[in-house]
Amino acid sequence: MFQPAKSIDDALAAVTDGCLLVVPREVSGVPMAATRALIRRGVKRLHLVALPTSSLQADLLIGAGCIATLETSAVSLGEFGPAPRFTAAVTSGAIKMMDATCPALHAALQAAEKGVPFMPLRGLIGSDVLKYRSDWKVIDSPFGNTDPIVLLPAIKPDVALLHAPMADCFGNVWIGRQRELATMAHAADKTIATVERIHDGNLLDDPVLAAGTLPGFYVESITLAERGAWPLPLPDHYVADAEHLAEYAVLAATAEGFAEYLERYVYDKRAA
Amino acid sequence: MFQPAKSIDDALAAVTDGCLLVVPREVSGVPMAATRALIRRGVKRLHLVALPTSSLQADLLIGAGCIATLETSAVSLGEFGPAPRFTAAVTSGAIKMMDATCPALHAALQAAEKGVPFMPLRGLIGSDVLKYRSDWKVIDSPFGNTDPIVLLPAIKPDVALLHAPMADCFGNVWIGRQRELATMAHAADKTIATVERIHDGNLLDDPVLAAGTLPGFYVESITLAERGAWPLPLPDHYVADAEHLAEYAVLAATAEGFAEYLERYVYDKRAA
Amino acid sequence: MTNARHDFCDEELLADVIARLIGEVRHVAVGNASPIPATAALLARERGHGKPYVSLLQSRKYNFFTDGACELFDCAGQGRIDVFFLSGGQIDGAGNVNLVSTGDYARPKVRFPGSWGSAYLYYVVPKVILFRVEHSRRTLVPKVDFISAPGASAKNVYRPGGPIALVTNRCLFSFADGRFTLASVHPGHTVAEVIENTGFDFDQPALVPQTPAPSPDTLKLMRETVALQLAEVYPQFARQVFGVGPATLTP
Amino acid sequence: MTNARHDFCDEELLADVIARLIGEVRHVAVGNASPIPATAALLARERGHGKPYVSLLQSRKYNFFTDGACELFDCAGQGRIDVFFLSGGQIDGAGNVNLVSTGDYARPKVRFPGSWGSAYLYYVVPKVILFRVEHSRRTLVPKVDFISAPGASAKNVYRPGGPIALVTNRCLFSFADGRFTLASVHPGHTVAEVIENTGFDFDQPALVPQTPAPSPDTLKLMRETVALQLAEVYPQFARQVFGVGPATLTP
Repeated sequence: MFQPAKSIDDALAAVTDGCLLVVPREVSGVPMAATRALIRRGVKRLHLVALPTSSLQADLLIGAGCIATLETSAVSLGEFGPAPRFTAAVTSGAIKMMDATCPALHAALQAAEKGVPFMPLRGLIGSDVLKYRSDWKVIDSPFGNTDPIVLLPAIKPDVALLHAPMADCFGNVWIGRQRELATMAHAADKTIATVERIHDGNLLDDPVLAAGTLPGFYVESITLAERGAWPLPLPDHYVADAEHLAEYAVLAATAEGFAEYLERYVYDKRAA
Repeated sequence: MFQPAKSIDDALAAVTDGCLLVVPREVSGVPMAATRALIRRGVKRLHLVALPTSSLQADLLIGAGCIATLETSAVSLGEFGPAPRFTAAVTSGAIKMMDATCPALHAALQAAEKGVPFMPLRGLIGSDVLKYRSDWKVIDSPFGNTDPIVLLPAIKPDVALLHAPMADCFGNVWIGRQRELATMAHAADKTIATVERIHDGNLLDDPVLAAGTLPGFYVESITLAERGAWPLPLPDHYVADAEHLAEYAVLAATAEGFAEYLERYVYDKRAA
Repeated sequence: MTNARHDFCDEELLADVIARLIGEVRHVAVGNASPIPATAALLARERGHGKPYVSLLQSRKYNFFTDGACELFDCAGQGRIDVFFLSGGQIDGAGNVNLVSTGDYARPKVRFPGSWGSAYLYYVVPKVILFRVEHSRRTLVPKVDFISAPGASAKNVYRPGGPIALVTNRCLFSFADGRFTLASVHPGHTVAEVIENTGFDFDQPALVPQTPAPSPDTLKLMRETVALQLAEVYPQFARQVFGVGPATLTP
Repeated sequence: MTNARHDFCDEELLADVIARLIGEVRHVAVGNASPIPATAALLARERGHGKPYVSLLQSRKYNFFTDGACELFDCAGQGRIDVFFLSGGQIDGAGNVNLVSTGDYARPKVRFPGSWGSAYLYYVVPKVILFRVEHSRRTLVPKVDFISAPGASAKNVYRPGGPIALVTNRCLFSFADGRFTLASVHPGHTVAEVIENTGFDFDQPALVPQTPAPSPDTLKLMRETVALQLAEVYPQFARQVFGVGPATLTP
């Protein structure tokens, strides 16, 4: 019933130039091997939604010129400092930035998951986050008495791209506590997953494993990618490669250094 | 940190007369032992929300005179036929019926879970379900062009009452795939759980078990109740007691027979 | 062969009719207590060599949902459920279904269980197949007393879904533009009998075809393969109709 | 002892100040890259014998969430988070925080990471403690260039939460009615220095008290118990400030 991808490049065919791509936050399983493959292929003009924030992944895609629009709540390398390519691209106006706040992105994906045109959210009123989002509306809640509330339009990604600990040969993907990965898959037209390993048997046959499983019904393709989140962490499996991230922060501080990083760690397939 | 309940009656103290109580559908773990305890205590005037439907539990509570208002999408004994006490109470006007449709109840609980005053839902327009729900509003979606959509006010239960396979001594409850039990707990002021067994250790320490766990943070009390869903099924643990349900369907067909059922299976503590 | 004895039972005929209505789709969902639609869905999947996905909501084995009770409705809202089945205590000529009550809603004559998910799924599932075995003026009425879900909606109402057909023990109606049309009469039944027992007006062609009997291959597939799958969810039905026990036993 | 050498470091003083601000609550959540607020929250929990619940969002061990990335925000929306911490590239006298950029938003001079959850949590968490170690006219400005989240809202705006205080390396400001008031100056610092280095106007009492030094018991608790818990999430910080390694090693 389910066809595993022959190669990561085949798997990523659905990520076309200009498509709306949603990816998860750093601790939820960031598909870095797939991200490097997209950069090697030279994908262009992506509208990237980082749910709700990003770190190295967004910075790499921006620096490599793959991003036209970035919709997220924050991009940072955390203890390794600001995200240099993100900062440079926003200050120079090289990308269109759609600043959000974390729960607004969750709500907008949940709207698509539920097949409704919008979701309401508290907060936001009086902030410049709202001021610069002409696509967000404020209504007077019909259940209140002059009670303004923000409505967020649904975000329906073309593709959800994620990395998870394991999948089975029926296309089921074990995501554990990272429930937003299910929301991404439900909201997106297609879902592409890379995984650390293939589980022997059907994940849905065991009630305990099933509780943390995204059904294959929602999954377009699965590709084996060991340490596929490297140099970022995969919780409960491996930690971040701090040394590498520190090196990235130094190199990416300049356009030249960033180009050198791409050569060494992205274009050189052996390191992919 | 967590105090397990001394008895099921202590555990149910939070279910006061007239409170808004939410309970799950038949396949999600219905707390029948707790329901019998409530009937023995003689709880009154409950506003019962059955998410999204009910079977024996609602019929028993209605027949025992515990319910003032019932908000649900359907009550039926399934292959054992109509729910006799529900049918009698609605046709005689003995309870206030708030007819809903399944996804509307899920959305209304999710509104409370998310701290928003309402949630939108497609469908419903032109139905008599909507016509008789003056608490539901129709607005013109600000993202459409004369696109009417229904808004459902949040349902914030005083108490969520559920039965699950296991809990640990930290108050964590393993709910598996029955995610609506988490929504109920998030939406409710207090959550009371009965469980088949106590898990040795902390459910949150194991990533696989944690994926199906409702954190103790949301849980007011836990009581051990082996076969606590009897005579209803607990998926992956035991099936429905078909013989008993058939007997119920016969007895509950008349007020006298129902009284006899209560005597035999509810008031007689040995059978509780 | 209308008056001849058949080598198939009504359930087999109806399942075959419904399987044809399902057609080429990705995902068919079947609600609780619907053994004949479940038979049809599993038959369609056998013919499609594993496609469409079939979700039997009552089953663990034939049900992939892991996100709780709302996933079915979210899935439908995403446009990921192509076919669903609804019945009704009353169904009228406009395709309105009543799952709530007869008489005055405040003081009903007869109370049914309730609307279930109909007031949502009827709007968003592209192919909703109405299924009501009892074909009588009691069930097929001029106008339902309570609209759990309407057969059609105003143009500006979001409605990608709705009814495409009504299957009864006597015939098959197709549904389009807010009206039923008699599509075929089942073997052993007549147009006159259908008119006699239908409470609402419907269109009909000059010559009403007879519902084709299930082919030998179809009967073989149902009795030898589908019956065993069905036995997990509907053991009684599988035993009564196909004379088989749970899938672990071979007939 | 303002000019005397202290037997505690700044981090210990600030954690003690914040722990007092937390007070008697049920649940304190601490965001990423906030070792001093995390120290304060764990200190408060030790003093409360296991209460309040402390959620360190960066930690697996001190984080009970199992419902994905949105659970933190849902939890806050339910009114189940009592204390949260926010910082800002800029903070102004009205309590507005700026986590986005300076200069023109379309072509910023300096770009910060972004607003994170501030545009929601600042509204719904009852006690938001602003924490910015660098106390200068660069960080504490008359008016922020971009309002990630406002310090106050109109009466009809749903706002159960907001700022209660601002803690810096020089002093503690309380916040009420849309303005900061100088509550105490840390040992080794002066009111004149605070005025000199603050870009916004604030109120102050006739006599500004000195921030009390951490008690010996508090220092003992931080150094011997809290430090070991902290080491799981902030190993570098725990080593630098308390000279301890991960919890598996005993000092």
